Amino acid sequence: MLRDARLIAAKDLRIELRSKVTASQILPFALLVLMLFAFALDPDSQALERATPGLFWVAVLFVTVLAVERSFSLEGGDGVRDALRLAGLEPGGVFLGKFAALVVQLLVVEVVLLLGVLLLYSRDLAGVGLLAATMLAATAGIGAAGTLYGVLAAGLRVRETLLPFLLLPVLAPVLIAATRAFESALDGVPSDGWPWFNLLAVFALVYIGIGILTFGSLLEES
Amino acid sequence: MSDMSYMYLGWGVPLVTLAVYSASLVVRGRALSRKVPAERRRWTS
Amino acid sequence: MEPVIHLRGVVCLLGRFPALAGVDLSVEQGEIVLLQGPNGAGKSTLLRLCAGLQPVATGTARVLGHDLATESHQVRVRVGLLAHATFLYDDLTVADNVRFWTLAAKADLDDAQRAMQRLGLADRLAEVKVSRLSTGQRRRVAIAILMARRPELWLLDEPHAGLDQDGRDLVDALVREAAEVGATVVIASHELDRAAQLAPRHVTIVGGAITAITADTAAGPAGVPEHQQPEAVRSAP
Amino acid sequence: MTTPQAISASHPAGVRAPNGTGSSVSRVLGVVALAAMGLLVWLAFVASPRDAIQGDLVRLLFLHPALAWTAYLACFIATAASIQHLRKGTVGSDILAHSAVELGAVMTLLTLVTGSVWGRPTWGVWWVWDARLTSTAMLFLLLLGYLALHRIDAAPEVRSKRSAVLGVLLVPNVLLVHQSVEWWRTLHQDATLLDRQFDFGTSDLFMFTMIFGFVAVTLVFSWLLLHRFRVGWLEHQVESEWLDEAIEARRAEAHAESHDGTPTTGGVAR
Repeated sequence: MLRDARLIAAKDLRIELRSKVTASQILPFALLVLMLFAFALDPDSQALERATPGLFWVAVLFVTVLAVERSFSLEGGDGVRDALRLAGLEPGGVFLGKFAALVVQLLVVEVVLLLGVLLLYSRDLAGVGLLAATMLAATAGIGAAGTLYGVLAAGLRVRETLLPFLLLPVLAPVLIAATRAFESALDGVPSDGWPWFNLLAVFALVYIGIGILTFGSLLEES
Repeated sequence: MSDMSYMYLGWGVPLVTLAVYSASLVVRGRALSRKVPAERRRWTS
Repeated sequence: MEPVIHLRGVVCLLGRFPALAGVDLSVEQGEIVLLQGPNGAGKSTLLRLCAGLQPVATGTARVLGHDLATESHQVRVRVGLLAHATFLYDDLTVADNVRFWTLAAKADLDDAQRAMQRLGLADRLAEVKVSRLSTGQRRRVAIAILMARRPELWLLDEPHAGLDQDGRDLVDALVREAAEVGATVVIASHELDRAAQLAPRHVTIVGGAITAITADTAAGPAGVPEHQQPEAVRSAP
Repeated sequence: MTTPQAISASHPAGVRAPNGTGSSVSRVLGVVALAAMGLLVWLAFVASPRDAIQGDLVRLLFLHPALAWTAYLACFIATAASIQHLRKGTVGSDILAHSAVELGAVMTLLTLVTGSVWGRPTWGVWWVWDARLTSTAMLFLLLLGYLALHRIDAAPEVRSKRSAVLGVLLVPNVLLVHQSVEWWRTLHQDATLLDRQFDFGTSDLFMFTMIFGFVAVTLVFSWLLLHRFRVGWLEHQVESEWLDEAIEARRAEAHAESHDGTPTTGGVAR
């Protein structure tokens, strides 16, 4: 299973290297969202600074929807879904592979976004340990849920509208937990944030588990 | 508005909704069962 | 010995459409069979079914000794399906695609390299993105991946379509070589003159059911009764 | 080949089938549920006195928590049926899950409405970001998502399989959303505003009416679920009836074209 996961993840990342869709479209979009928030909340008031953690994670959720759609539009091409089944790949491995590639791309975007909010919204970096742990756990949860819901919507004519509707309510706990954890980290009270990290870890584990278990029947269908 | 009028609203909306929903189920069931042969709609309970 | 393909009363649905409406067919090991019939007759669906990609609605279907209803995943890894879709990632190069699909199927990379050489993909084209290729070139990549898998059952859907003269000859040679080493081949084709030279047995499918099975030793379209020839062939030059 | 029409035509009098979704058991259940609801209304509005703290507003609390309970019950049924569908692939489990979700959505909406109507005189606003209210609203959105996925235009097996995966996720999602919202709110205020403003222990009649509310609403829920399931079952039957005809039509194509073809046989009953 891990061998198949590595193969799929390497393939997805290679496609990204060759097509650079994340780098040239999704990443600039994320930065654009940061600008839009500044327009909406007057930058001279303190609103922007206070809302930084929440705005960061809302931006990440927007990016997630795009990244998930991209990830599964790859598999929508020219009978690829059939080919994956014909290759006899382990479904759990396919899930983990797609998951890993998505997480790597999201993490890259998040690091750039974090630098963006620190610079643009004039926050100081604090609580780096909690920030990094939150980012990893939250991204694992987002990636697992995104992969699972991505394949649920994949190949349907209504996928562009269905995916955000299905995915975003489910990611609400991640948004809440990651935002609170970031708040505590940036405010310099990391001890308040660790329970939120635990919640994020539970979320990620639940979704990875269910993903591995159910991906088989989702690939199986005609 | 008095507290009692909120109570009538709070009870009325659910009761009416459930009644309408029930009626719609019965009507849909009647309409559909005309299209389905009797063999396939013998309810065991 | 059990036939490689053994279908009894197979019904197969595409959404709500019964693409196969009760098919009976047996194909023995090492046979080369030509599947013919008009457009929409169910040829492609039959091949996809045999590859384990299409659920069996009713009837029994056994391929390579496995029941498709329960063990289709054991069948899939042993067949090679050349379909209308080429199963390629547009954003990857030819070499990337061949490498990925070969590893995915746990096949041998050296075999894949030899297949690419034989199909003229090893040199200039290897580093070209698949999205830049012509239809015929894409078909060649798909065939190279198929060869590397060394399937026991080849299911070829219009294998000559889109290929140049050289490519068509190559396909014929590959089919003969596969049969020589004991593989079974089913070809769905409208190019009856070419396919008939390969396949001694012709199966006609119309309206999702098999209407005729003719075993010709005198190969060629003349061996098939006129009324069974599909429209496309009769009007062909 | 025997079509279902042929079967029913050959036993016109031998089959006793109802002309709808009712049956003797469901009729009894329906009457009992209706009587229980009537009794509940009487208990809530006539028998119960005003609450010392809440006044007349307490009367809504005989209904609101019971509605919320059936909404959660529907989620558990939907998840259990979805797991069953993924394991066995039976049609009935998909219909049950879909019925439970649809009913759950109705119950969740009513929970929100009653909570909001109760909140307006209590807090002076229709909506507060109370933990329980917020997580109920999220539950409503999750259920709408399931219904949207179940409505997609795709092959029936694809639709039910994808919906089943979503159904399996329903209970974990509800728990995660609930937990996160609860913590989120406890940072700023008490977890829920509903619990602390009245006191049950004082009156046995309050206690009884409260519990009776759960019983009555659960009875109504069961009746609705039973009938919704049967409607779904009938819909499935109507949908699958085309199959025999479609195969017949497809075969006719073959027979029209072939003169000496081997006739194909095979049962095509589903």
